[in-house]
Amino acid sequence: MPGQEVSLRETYGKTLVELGKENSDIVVLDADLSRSTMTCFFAREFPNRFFDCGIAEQNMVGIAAGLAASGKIPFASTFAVFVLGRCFDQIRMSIAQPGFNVKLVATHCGISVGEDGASHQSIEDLSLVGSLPGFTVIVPADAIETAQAVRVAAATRGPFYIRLPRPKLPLVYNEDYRFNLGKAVTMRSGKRATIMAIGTMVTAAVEAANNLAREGIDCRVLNMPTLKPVDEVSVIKAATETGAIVTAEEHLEHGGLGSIIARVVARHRPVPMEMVAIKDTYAQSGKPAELLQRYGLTAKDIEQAVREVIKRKEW
Amino acid sequence: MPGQEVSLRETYGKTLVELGKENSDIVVLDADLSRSTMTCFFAREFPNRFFDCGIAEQNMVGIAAGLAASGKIPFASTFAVFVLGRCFDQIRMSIAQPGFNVKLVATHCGISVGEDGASHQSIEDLSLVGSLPGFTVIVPADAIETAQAVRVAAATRGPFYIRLPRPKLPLVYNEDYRFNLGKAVTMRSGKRATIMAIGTMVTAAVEAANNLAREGIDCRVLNMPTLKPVDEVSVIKAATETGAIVTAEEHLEHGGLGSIIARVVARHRPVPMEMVAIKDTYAQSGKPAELLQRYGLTAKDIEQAVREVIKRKEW
Amino acid sequence: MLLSEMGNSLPKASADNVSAEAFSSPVAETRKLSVKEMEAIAKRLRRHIISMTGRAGSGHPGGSLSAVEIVTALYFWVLKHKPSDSCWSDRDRFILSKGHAAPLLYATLAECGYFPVDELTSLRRFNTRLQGHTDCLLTPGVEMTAGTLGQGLSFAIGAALAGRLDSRKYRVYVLLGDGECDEGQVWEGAMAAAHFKLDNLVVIVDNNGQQIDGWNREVMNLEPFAKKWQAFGWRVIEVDGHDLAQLTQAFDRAKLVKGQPVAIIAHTIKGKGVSFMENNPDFHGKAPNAEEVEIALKELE
Amino acid sequence: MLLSEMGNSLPKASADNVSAEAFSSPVAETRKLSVKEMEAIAKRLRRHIISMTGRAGSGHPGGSLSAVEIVTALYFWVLKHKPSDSCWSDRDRFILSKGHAAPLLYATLAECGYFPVDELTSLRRFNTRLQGHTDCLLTPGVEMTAGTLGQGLSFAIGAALAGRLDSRKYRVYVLLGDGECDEGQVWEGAMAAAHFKLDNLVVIVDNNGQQIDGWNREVMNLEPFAKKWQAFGWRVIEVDGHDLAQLTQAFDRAKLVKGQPVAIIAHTIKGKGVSFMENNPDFHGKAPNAEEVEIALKELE
Ligand SMILES: Cc1ncc(C[n+]2csc(CCOP(=O)(O)OP(=O)(O)O)c2C)c(N)n1
Ligand SMILES: Cc1ncc(C[n+]2csc(CCOP(=O)(O)OP(=O)(O)O)c2C)c(N)n1
Ligand SMILES: [Mg+2]
Ligand SMILES: [Mg+2]
Repeated sequence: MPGQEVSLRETYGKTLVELGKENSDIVVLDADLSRSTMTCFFAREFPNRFFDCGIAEQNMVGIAAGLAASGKIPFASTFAVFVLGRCFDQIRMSIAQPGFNVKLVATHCGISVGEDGASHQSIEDLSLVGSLPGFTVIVPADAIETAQAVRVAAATRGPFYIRLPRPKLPLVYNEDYRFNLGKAVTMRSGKRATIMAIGTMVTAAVEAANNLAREGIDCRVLNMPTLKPVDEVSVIKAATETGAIVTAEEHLEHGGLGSIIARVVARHRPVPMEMVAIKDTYAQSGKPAELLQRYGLTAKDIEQAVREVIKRKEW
Repeated sequence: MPGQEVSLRETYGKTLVELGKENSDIVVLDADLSRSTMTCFFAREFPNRFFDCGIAEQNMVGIAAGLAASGKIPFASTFAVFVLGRCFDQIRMSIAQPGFNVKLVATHCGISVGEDGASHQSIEDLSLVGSLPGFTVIVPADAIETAQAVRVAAATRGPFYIRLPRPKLPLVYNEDYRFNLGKAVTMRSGKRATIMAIGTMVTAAVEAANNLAREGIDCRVLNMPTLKPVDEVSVIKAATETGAIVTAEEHLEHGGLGSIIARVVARHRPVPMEMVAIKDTYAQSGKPAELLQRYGLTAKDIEQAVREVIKRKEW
Repeated sequence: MLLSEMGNSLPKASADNVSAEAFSSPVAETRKLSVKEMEAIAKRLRRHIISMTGRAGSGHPGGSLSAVEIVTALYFWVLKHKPSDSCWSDRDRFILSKGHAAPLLYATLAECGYFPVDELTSLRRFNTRLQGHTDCLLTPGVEMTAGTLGQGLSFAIGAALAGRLDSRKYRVYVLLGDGECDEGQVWEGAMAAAHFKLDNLVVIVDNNGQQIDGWNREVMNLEPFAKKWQAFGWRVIEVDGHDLAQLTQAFDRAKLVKGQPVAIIAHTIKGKGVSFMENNPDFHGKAPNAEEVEIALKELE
Repeated sequence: MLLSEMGNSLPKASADNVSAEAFSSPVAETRKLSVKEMEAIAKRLRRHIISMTGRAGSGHPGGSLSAVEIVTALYFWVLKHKPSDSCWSDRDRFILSKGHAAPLLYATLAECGYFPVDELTSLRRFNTRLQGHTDCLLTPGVEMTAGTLGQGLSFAIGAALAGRLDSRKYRVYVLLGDGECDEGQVWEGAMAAAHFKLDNLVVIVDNNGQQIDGWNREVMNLEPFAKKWQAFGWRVIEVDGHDLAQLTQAFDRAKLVKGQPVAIIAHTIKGKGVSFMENNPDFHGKAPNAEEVEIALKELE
């Protein structure tokens, strides 16, 4: 039921178990964080097909590549901050360049990790994974989308990156939602501007649009679960039809959703944009809500960005 | 003398020796590539202040951080592909977050590395280093700019990344050129569009503008040696005054110059853009010229992009 | 008075704060306490760890408790340092590579007088100087920003090389987790430190036998662990990591080793000192709840 | 006929190409040649390496020449493989972790019949299937895309685990450079392979004593090298890496080891077989010029 808070990583863990039953080629790897990434469910069910690599993420990534090269479908998980950042070269050489069928599922993304602080807050992983030709990148907005994205990744050849948060998120979809790889999802229609959001920011985007509607500003809201390849058609359509775009993401401005959309519109349909994202800084310890507020990632910030961008549209 | 071909890495190596004489706090690190990065000159002159870390780039980066924490000014070098990609997490934690005074100077950037092939072609380093808050990023266009950039890096507190190519490049500046941190350099004035280029692409940009001028299309050409922090004032001015922008870089479209400029214009002055960059793919072995042509990084490609962007400007 | 006993009001520095005794003069360097005195401090540090993480509602008690004696011996026997001048150039460096043991380091630094003991209550709070993992820009006395494992030894090599270059007499101590030694970067550092013959560098491994997913030997076997360090060119000393006399002796012996670095493998118990935390992987990264805090503090009286 | 003798015209496959003899049947698996036959092949491989890199004008002759006998023993004695079906599921895997020795691997694969020997002339050319560093998508018989060092062992562990899961009998062989063993990822892999008890995995280290900046012992000392592998849980066999009889024996012995992986430390000479390349770090990553090619080929007659 929309609104209900459900853990995306728990959903990931459970979906892995289902997949494991359906397909004996599914194998799972972790790097000493299986009770946090929730791969522990799979480990319990299929101990022979689960490989804990210890605190050696680079080795884990290489092992996953070797398993894929021999026909397995490896899912490898750890915190987001230890996947791309710790293993970029290994992923580049052992997975991206040969195009191996490895699924990297990273949990604990963004600053909503909270009290662990800056070391554990992955605010750059989308920029890094976007620099890997051939990777498909998915940022689910809720547990229902997560389950389906994980299934699509398992069923689609090639390297995938799926980004999940630590906290539970409210459902934004019903059970009958169908995730469509490569397609934006219209969460709300509107004409004055488009808000494009991913992951943890989708709920805030919808909330912002509802608030703005009360002010008489009707915004389109797009969830962009497939960050790469991005749905250029929907982006160009939004630029053309609404003339202004606000992006919202729990990531640095550099290299994330905002950067990708800016590139698309600059090449196809230049319109004013605002980016709700982490400015060029590291964050700190605190409660997720405190941090989201301090670093400008709330519905209020999106609303303010929409008001700004609309001003520039008229100018 | 402009046009003369000079090695940027040799210039780097020689400048290090000069700096070493002027300041005994300068120390240099390498990872078994000192004869290619040209840190070997420094090693010969100051063996006590040179640390070859063997083929262990992550350890090198951490050692550099520890040296900086005790007051040294470390320059650490290896091929571009082994700096950011191999050590992103180490650079993030040990250098960027604490803001240590480490200078990473990477050689053999881009596809002009040539015959070694995709494994050795760093086409994503700018995207990665751009994801490190606090880093200053410089991409010199010739040997003269290199020497000065290296000196500025040594004299300016904080983490720097300097990106150098393997091949010699023609000088674009005279000896009296003064590199100005954070400032774009106007290589040519013009009104119909602006070409912004970095590094190896600056000469091609100037050549393209000269060719276009013969067709009656007068373009502004900006060299953008400081990629971060980018010179927003010059970018906005160019967007406002010329109404169209073409970027040119030896890097993936994602996360490099084009992405950064697209973000600036989307937020401040939306204009049509074209990006001359490597599309979402890895390259291959070949002569640098063959590869630059195959992957669309020649003066001709810039000219074509300008013609395209001007059409969209009128549309 | 202990944090947990303070309720919500911020108390003044406690009277039995060691800093005053141990570092009364701003130019004091090493104060060698007796084993008995150190045992008292160790108990106080344990109480801090429980109170801080309990109050924060998150954090890493297990790997903080296992290293209490190691860090006590360092700060109250081994290190030359000046709490009043945390940037003193000739200070011995202590680098906490396993950055999740931040509560232990913060408690120790506070007890030394680097900052008020009261401040420990701010652990992991928004805008605190005491981040969830160590941050050298924010906390006086913290040498290295850490939290992603495997990086401390490399950093320490840099500090040791700088000391040698400048002919300074300081020594560099790094605390690693045993699970952390799964990371290849640790072995890159191990090889390099021996190659550079860094006899001003000491690694201490908090060999508590556990990482997050369970026992090392089940998750990723490290044995024969001492042989690994020896084969990488290190002098190895093994001790009971909860025995302060053995620890101080080991540190003294380490000073006599010339031409190679020393690894002290300290056999410890994760969660040491609190019955229900000992060898319990659940308390690696989970804070005790109010009731557990109470029981634990009672055990640590 | 050798590449260098071909001028610019592309010749047909040479008559003395081994592939025909050694793998006449498409279902042939292992053809165990005699030491004498293998010595002849080794010489031919050396000539290919010189000609290919000479013609390409770049590449890595030194570390290709040092591993010639190792790779010869593998492809002409040890490996079960089918040149006509490079994706055969039960093939033994050979993983070249030191990807810069691509010329050696290409020459070997061509001699086995994976692709025409003529194609060796295309090394490092634009649009070639023979990239400067190995690319498993382009070259038949190449298992792994490599070039940035330190990654092959991890990949090999994955292949070995997959084999065990599927109860396949294939074995996995990885060739590492000695300098490459500076990389921490190698030791992550070493620890994991022993932990997983992978007795279907064999590492061969081309222990030629050199990396790019000079001798290992000066740049980054690896010794005591065998002890390192032993301490990481491996059975170690040391051999003269240019002695085919010792090599084949070592591989046979490796097959008998149960419950742990085997590391064969092959003592070799970088640039082996060409007087002016032997132990000369200049020829690590520099191709011989026309004159040097001529002299070298004469030495290798
Ligand atoms: C590079 C990296 N990978 C994973 C983690 C997550 N993590 C934090 S603590 C820990 C276990 C550490 O075990 P050990 O080093 O033995 O520490 P201790 O037992 O002393 O707490 C892990 C996996 C991390 N912080 N850094
Ligand atoms: C990660 C990485 N760092 C650096 C290099 C550059 N490099 C290529 S070969 C080489 C030396 C390798 O030495 P070794 O492993 O001993 O190889 P061999 O002597 O057999 O050629 C280096 C440093 C690389 N390819 N990958
Ligand atoms: Mg432990
Ligand atoms: Mg070697």
